[in-house]
Amino acid sequence: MTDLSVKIKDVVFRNPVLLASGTVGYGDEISNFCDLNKIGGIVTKSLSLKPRKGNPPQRIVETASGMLNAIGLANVGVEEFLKTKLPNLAGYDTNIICNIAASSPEEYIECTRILTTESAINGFEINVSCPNVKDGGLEFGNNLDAVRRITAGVRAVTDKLLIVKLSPNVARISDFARVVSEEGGDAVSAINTLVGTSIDIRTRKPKLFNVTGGLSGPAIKPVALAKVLEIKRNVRIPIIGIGGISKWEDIIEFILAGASCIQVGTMNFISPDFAEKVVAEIAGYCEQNNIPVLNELTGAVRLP
Amino acid sequence: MTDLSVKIKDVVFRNPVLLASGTVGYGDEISNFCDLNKIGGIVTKSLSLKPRKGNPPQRIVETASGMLNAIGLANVGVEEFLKTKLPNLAGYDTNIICNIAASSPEEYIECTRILTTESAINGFEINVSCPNVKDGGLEFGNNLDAVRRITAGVRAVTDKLLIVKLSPNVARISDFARVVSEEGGDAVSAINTLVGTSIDIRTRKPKLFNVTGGLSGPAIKPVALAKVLEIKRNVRIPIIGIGGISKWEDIIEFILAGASCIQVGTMNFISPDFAEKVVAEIAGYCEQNNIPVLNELTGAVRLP
Amino acid sequence: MRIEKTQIVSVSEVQSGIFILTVESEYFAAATLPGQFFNIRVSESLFPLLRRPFSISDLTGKNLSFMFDVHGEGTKILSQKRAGEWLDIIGPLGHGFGIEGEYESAIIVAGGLGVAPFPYLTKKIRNKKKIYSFIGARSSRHLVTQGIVNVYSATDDGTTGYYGNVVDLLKLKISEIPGIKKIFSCGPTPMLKSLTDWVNFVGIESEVSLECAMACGFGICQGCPAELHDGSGYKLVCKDGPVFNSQEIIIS
Amino acid sequence: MRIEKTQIVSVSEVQSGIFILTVESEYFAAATLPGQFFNIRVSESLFPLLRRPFSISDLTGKNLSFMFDVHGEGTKILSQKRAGEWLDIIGPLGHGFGIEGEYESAIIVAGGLGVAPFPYLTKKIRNKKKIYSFIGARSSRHLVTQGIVNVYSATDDGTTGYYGNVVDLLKLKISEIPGIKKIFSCGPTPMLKSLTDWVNFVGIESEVSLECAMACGFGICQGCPAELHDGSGYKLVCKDGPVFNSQEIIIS
Ligand SMILES: Cc1cc2nc3c(=O)[nH]c(=O)nc-3n(C[C@H](O)[C@H](O)[C@H](O)COP(=O)(O)OP(=O)(O)OC[C@H]3O[C@@H](n4cnc5c(N)ncnc54)[C@H](O)[C@@H]3O)c2cc1C
Ligand SMILES: Cc1cc2nc3c(=O)[nH]c(=O)nc-3n(C[C@H](O)[C@H](O)[C@H](O)COP(=O)(O)OP(=O)(O)OC[C@H]3O[C@@H](n4cnc5c(N)ncnc54)[C@H](O)[C@@H]3O)c2cc1C
Ligand SMILES: Cc1cc2nc3c(=O)[nH]c(=O)nc-3n(C[C@H](O)[C@H](O)[C@H](O)COP(=O)(O)O)c2cc1C
Ligand SMILES: Cc1cc2nc3c(=O)[nH]c(=O)nc-3n(C[C@H](O)[C@H](O)[C@H](O)COP(=O)(O)O)c2cc1C
Ligand code: FES
Ligand code: FES
Repeated sequence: MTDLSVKIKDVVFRNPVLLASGTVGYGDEISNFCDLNKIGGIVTKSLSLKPRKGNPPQRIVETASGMLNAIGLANVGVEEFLKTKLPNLAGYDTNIICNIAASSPEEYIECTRILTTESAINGFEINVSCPNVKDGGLEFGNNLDAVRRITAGVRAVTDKLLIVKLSPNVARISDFARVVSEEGGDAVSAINTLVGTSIDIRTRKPKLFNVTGGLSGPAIKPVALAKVLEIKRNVRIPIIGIGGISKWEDIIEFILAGASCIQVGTMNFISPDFAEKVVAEIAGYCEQNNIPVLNELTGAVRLP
Repeated sequence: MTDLSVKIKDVVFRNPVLLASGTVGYGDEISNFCDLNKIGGIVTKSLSLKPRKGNPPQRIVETASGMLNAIGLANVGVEEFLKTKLPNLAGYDTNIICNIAASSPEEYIECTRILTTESAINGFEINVSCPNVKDGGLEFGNNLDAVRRITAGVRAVTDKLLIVKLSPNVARISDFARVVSEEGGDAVSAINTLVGTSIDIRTRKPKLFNVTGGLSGPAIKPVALAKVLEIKRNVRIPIIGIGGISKWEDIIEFILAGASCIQVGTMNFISPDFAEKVVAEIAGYCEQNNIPVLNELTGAVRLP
Repeated sequence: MRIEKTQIVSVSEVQSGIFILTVESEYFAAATLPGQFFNIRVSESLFPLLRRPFSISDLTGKNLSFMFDVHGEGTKILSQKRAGEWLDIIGPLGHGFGIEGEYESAIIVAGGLGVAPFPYLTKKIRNKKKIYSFIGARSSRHLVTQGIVNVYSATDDGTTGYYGNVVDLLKLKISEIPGIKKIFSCGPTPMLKSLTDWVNFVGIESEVSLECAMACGFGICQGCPAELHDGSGYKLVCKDGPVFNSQEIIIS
Repeated sequence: MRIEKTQIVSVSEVQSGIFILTVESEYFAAATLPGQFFNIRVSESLFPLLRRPFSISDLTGKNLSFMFDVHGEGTKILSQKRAGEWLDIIGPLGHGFGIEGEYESAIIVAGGLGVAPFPYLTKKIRNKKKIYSFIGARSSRHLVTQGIVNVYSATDDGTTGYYGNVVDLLKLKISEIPGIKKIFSCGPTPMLKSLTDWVNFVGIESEVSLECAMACGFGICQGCPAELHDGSGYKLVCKDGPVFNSQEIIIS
């Protein structure tokens, strides 16, 4: 039997398949379809200190092999999360990564400070890259100094696994990964969504209330894979690969390109049992190909 | 009858539909399917001073609603272009835009200097954004100073229409459009391809010899549209919209977002008569919607 | 709530451009209430990418029916399915209509394909309540009344029934409807808006079934907000709806 | 060279996993030579995005046939087409086999589905030349000989014919083939490579039909390079090929 486990810092993931932030809420609904005990972990919807209502409709648009979303970080806030969401999540034998999105470095730090005392939480994913909110979000995501300050600030208040989720909407993502590594971040997630838009030619209005949104789904997979490869070739830091994964082969591609773990996002909407099923498929692939330890494939792409 | 024409600087395009660089060679083969006399113009495959062989195979990979290419700017060079390609192209009643890709600012200038004396050539599109060659290409495309120098240098040697084709692989494309505008460029083209990759999990090698390639096709349309909108909202310069256009509605979307003209790329491979047909469809749309002058729609998106 | 591969029993064009697709599923048939919906994967490939939501239209034995017209790529593919093929569907989703209660007259108000959920609703309540069905459409050709009882029809072009919109027709007839009333409605947003503006004003209990773009259909994407009247934010059409009390949400 | 919507005459699984799809087109039938190919849009939607290239396999009257196996999404969709449906195809593309010339014995060497172009080639030359067909496959089940004459077969597992690869079989038999020879080959790259290495060494005139990823199929994308022996760069498989003289290009 292949060893599918992955260790990043002191967190052991049963297998490299995690559920991506914003695509599974806090686990309540997805657990009807996907056994959370069978996957590597779940990343919560981005949490902010106070609850956020999110953007008015329309929040999503389908595109060719992809979708745009401009949810606007609708979330219950840290307090409510601790009260009603975490207890339920804590019942699963899986890793819980809290994704945090904030409007200021102070807010990131404050959220982490509060959440890090909870033993059920295994780590943090700092979202500096959400394209759908005015304050914070993308403004941090393409500012090296901001990413540096946020990483350092959050690192100072938690010893838990610290992942920074990077924006693909930059010229060189590896520069950002380097900063995270320099400031003591334990891993980077790549990628968040690409900025995109869509216009209703009948009304002549953008389809999304927020005008632009984040593009996800199979359409972005080649871009995400190139970003993971760029980071792998330039910076020594574990990478969590995200973007357009829709079949087990995609996961192997990400791992070969340099990912230690991967996250499933948009595909949860289409096949909410995908993550659970794909774990079995990867195990099958490894057995057929005599791969005793899956994580030995990380970065094993053969470059010319 | 709707007026479909667009004027940029002193060049009048019969309609806003152009054929994109690298997707129609020098017009020889595509003219079997698409009547070049019926479209706004044709942009040549990127020309360099000397011929280039291009990259070894594999050069293309299909992806979800898109494709990656790493052709490596295979082209006949300026001299051969003038000798064997331009005479044929000049026989069509359409605008001929020479796309130029070079390894140094000097080479861009030299190519333009030679070509600008040809009366059959109506303008230039300076490709500072090709992701598939080591020297030049993307290195210029995400360097504001390089784009500034190249634009100024080329401007100094030609009075013809000067378009700079921008890379989407940057944090703020509008900064680049601003530089082009400041240095006297007449328009910008947006976008070139997004950097992407794909790995063969069987061989564990990148599918493309060049490792990474440029992503084009319907998959990238939302991104391209957002880039056009970003430029429109920030800089006053005519925009030529490119990226994933596969139906007439897409063209109207680009025009609403701010494009004066558009270019058809990947779709030429799938339906080489698309550009000709889509002109008729746009005319039909304008008539049905009582739009007397199509270019009045440019930038007419209704933002909140 | 489950994912199931169900087998298609039949697909038929019941009238010009309007299709009924029927699948067989013991579990779904037992679990589904009027007003709930299913999120259907129209293709085995990932094109189109997202599932398409459809209300349960009718239910007989183990057979569930969906009614739709060809709108875009997704519904086109659905309309070309054949009996015997398999359809991957998730459901039943959301909360259905509140059919219990003290009301005596159930008033159905539907515009266009908004009629879809009402054959099953009708089946469920026709023995307990008096039903008045106000059905509007562009023209007589577009008017769907299959499975609907006691129909008052309205068409935009007057080709059949009342010449005008269905809400105006309801206003004309409301005084003839006896007893405690409850309205169940579904249809285009402008219709729902004019209906609920009036209904909230005159104070008849009323439920609307909303449609909006959806990615997941069961509460994980936050893509389907319905704005609350009280200013407190949004509920989710897929999870908290698609049926809402018309006092609760803002239709715009 | 044209785009045409052709009507499908038939699609049949001629042997396990191998399909022949036949379309009708007067123009294409008149214009197509053995070894040329067509670029087929397998779906009306843009999924999959690119056309799929297929050699002309056979041609009878106005009917053109393509032979393929189910490889991925594109060929799967093709295999599910039905007679009467329309297929958007571009062709005829590229240069075919050089069938004219002084040679007396035509030697066909095909591996797997590489046999596809040879029924039509056979038809064109069988009255003028003596034909020797060396056909290889994984096993007898995979061996396709429809439309092929004078077959020498080889299988990897020895279930029929020579136990081994088809190039080795050819080497064994070459001395029995009389007169001026010309080889026409198509198949997997390793087979073509071992064949041309040997053929270039022994000096038999030989043409290979290449396959590679293609976007356009007619010379506008530069996506299909074949490296030239003389170091001068690349030719295009779609436009300058798919058939090349084996001396001209490097197979690797
Ligand atoms: C809860 C619910 C119940 C529904 N029940 C029915 C029904 O019983 N019968 C019926 O005919 N239609 C129903 N609809 C609408 C139906 O989902 C859309 O017509 C369908 O998704 C259109 O898909 P398409 O690919 O054909 O159209 P396209 O326009 O190509 O779809 C493009 C995208 O827009 C979305 N979309 C387009 N129109 C709508 C819409 N009105 N509502 C939601 N999403 C939309 C699609 O899901 C898709 O993501 C319902 C919608 C919802 C939300
Ligand atoms: C000139 C030429 C003639 C051909 N003639 C035949 C024929 O007569 N019979 C036959 O069975 N096959 C033939 N092929 C191969 C055929 O085109 C591929 O098998 C087919 O494109 C696979 O498509 P798919 O979607 O099923 O597979 P997928 O693997 O899903 O295709 C994915 C992508 O890879 C490309 N691709 C995959 N394999 C090949 C390949 N071997 N060659 C070129 N592109 C490939 C596809 O075009 C597509 O872009 C020919 C190829 C060429 C270039
Ligand atoms: C509807 C939606 C909501 C999202 N919300 C968040 C979020 O709150 N925080 C975050 O870090 N990423 C968010 N993402 C981004 C995903 O986590 C993921 O990075 C992205 O979708 C790319 O992966 P995919 O192509 O597999 O979906 C969201 C994505 C979608 C589609
Ligand atoms: C095969 C291929 C080759 C290309 N070559 C060039 C080129 O030489 N110069 C250039 O400026 N752009 C080149 N492009 C980019 C296109 O001109 C266009 O910007 C891009 O493909 C996006 O448009 P599309 O999605 O409509 O294809 C090429 C694109 C493709 C697909
Ligand atoms: S559609 Fe995803 S939450 Fe409602
Ligand atoms: S496939 Fe486009 S040039 Fe050959």
